[in-house]
Amino acid sequence: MGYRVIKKILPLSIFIGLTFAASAMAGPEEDRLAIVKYYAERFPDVPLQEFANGLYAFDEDAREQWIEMEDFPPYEIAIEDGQALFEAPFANGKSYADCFANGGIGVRQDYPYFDTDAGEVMTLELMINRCRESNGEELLPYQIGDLAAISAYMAYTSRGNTINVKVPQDNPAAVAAYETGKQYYYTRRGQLNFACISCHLQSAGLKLRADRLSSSLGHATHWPVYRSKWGEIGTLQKRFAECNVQVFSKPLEAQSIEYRNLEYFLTYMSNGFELNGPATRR
Amino acid sequence: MNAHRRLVLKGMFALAAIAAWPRLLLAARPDSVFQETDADKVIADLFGQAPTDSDQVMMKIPDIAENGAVVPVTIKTDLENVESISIVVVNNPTPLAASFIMSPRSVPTVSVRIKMGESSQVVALVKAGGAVYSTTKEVKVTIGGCGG
Amino acid sequence: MGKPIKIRAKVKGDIAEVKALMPHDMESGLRRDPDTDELVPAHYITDVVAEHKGEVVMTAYWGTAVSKNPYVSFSFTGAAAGDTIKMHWNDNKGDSSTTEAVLK
Amino acid sequence: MKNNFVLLIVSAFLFAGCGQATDTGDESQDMATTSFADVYAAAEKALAEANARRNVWSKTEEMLSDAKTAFDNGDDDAAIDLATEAKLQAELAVTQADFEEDAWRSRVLAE
Repeated sequence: MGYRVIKKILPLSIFIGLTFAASAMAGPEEDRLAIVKYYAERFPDVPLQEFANGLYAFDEDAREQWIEMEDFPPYEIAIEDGQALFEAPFANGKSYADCFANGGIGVRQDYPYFDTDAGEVMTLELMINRCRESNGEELLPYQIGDLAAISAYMAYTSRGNTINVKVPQDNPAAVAAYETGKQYYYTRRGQLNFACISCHLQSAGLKLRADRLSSSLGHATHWPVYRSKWGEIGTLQKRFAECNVQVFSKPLEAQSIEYRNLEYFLTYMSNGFELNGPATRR
Repeated sequence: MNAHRRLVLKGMFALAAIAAWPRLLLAARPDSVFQETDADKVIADLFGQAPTDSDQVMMKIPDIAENGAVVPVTIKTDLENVESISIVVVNNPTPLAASFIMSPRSVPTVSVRIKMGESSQVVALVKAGGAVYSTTKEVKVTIGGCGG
Repeated sequence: MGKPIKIRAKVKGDIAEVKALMPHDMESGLRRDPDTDELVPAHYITDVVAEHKGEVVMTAYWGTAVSKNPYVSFSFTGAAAGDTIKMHWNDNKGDSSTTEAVLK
Repeated sequence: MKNNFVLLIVSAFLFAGCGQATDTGDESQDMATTSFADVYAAAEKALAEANARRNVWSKTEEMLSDAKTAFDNGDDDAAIDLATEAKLQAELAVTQADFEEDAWRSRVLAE
C-alpha cells in the first residue's frame, strides 16, 4: 500500500535537528532581521536579492535551465490571458480596476494586508474573488486557472516594486494574525513530522533526494508560479497545499484563515525584496 | 464592440493565411519514424545511413534535467549546406523528438524544449551535404516527463 | 482554431533570430488523468512552418516528446527590421494556428 | 518529552509497517473480541478530533475509507487492521498537535 512507502524517509525527519535558540516573543521586524542575518551568514556569497530566485540562488546547473525557461517563459500565456480577464468588464459594467487602489496596476507589494474592520488578513487572490462577489460574479477557484492568471497579470504589473507588508503594532488583532502565521511556519505537522522551516530554513540550499530546497527568505516574491511539474500557473496557496501533502499532512482549504495568516507572515519575511513574479520553477 | 470586430478581422486574416499555405511541405513529415520505438531504427529509417560522430555538431543540454517534462536543448553546427537537424532521445517510448528542416536561408541553430521519460542518451543529428553527423550526451532525469 | 503563437523576432545585421511560444497541451498519449486514471489521448503539434517574404525559412516536424506549450527558436538570413514573419502549426487532431509578427 | 514523542512516532511507523504482527501475542486476542464497528467508530472520533486541531495526516482518511471498503467486501481482518492504523494515525496527529502547541517556539530563529 502506498502509504507504507514513506517509512524510508522517516529518519530524515528525526535527523534534521532542532538547532535554534528560543525567542518566540520578538516582533515582526526582529523576526525578519533574524532571518536575513541567518541567510547572510550561511550563504555569504549569495547576494540578498538572489534569494528571490529560490533554489536557483544555490544551484548553477538548475539555474542555467531556469534562465533558458525565463528567456521565453510559458507564464507569458497566463499574463496575456490574465490581462484580458482583468480588463473584461463584469455584467454590471464595472471591472477589477474599480476594486483596487490605482486601478489594480502595480499593487501586489501591499498584499496581504490586515483588514481592521473584518479582523482578518486579506490576500490579493482573496480580494480578486471578493471583487467578483461584490459585482455579482461567480467565485473562481483559488489555485489555478483564471484567478491565477489574473493574479499573474497583477504581479507582472507590480514587478520591481518593493514588498511592503505591514503589521501594525498598535493593532493587537493584526499582531495576533502574524503570530499565528509564524506559529504555523515553525510547527511540525503531518506523518513526516516536518515544519515549513525543516525544508526551507534549516535545509535551504541542501538537497532532499533529488530536489534542491529553496529559502524562506524571498519565498513570497515571485507568485504565481508556472511549475513544470504542474504544467500550468498556480498560486502561492496551491504551493502551501502541495507542501502539506509532501510531508503527508492533509492540506487546508485555499484562503483558509490559517493559510492567509501563513502568507501574511511569509510575505512579511520578504519585505524589502523586489517583486519578480510571475516566475517559472521546476 | 471594437474588440469583437478586431477578433473577427483577425479570424478572417487567419483563414486567408491557411488557404494560402503551401500544402506540399506538410506531406513530408516522416510519420512512421515518429512511431518507431527503437532509436537505432529511427536513425536508419530517417537517413538510410549511419551517422559519423562530429565535434562540429554542438548540443547544449543539461547534465541533470531539472524536470523531464521540460528539458531545454540547443543544437548548433559549423557544417555547411545543412539540410536538417534532428533530436533523438534513446530511452523515450518513441525516440524521435523533433526534426527541423533547414532552408537555404537558415542559420543552422535551433532550440526547443523536450520531454524525457527517464535518464537517457540524447543524440543530435545534422544532415549536411548528403552526409549525417551526430553528437551524443547523457542526460540524467530525476522527475520523468511522460507520466506526470 | 488553436491559440495564437507568441513570436519575438529580432534582426541583427541581416540575420533574424526568432523565438516562439505556442500555447498547446502537447499530450503525449502516455499521461493518465489523475481523476479517472484513464490515458489522456495524444494531442500534439506535428509540424511548424515559418515563412518570410513568401519563402519557407524553417520547417519543424514534431513528435509527442516536445514539451507542453512548445518553445522553439531558429534563425535565418536575408531579414530586415520591419519585415513580417508568419508562423503556422498543425496538430494531430486537425487543429491549427497561424500568427504573423513584425521583425524588430 | 521531546524524545518520547519521537519514539511514539517511530513506533507508529513500525506498527504501520508490520501489519502482520497483530496476528500474534496479546493483540490477537484483543482483535478477536473487537468488532469492526467499534474500531471504526473510535477511528472516526479520533479523526474528528484531529480535524478540529487542523492537523490530519494525509493518508488517514484514505486508510479509513479503505477499511470501510474492505469491511464491505467481507475482509474483516484487513478492515480492522486498517481502521486500527487510521485510529492510531489520527491519535498521533492529535498528540503531535498537542506537543507542537509549545514546541514550535523553541525553533524560532532569533538574532
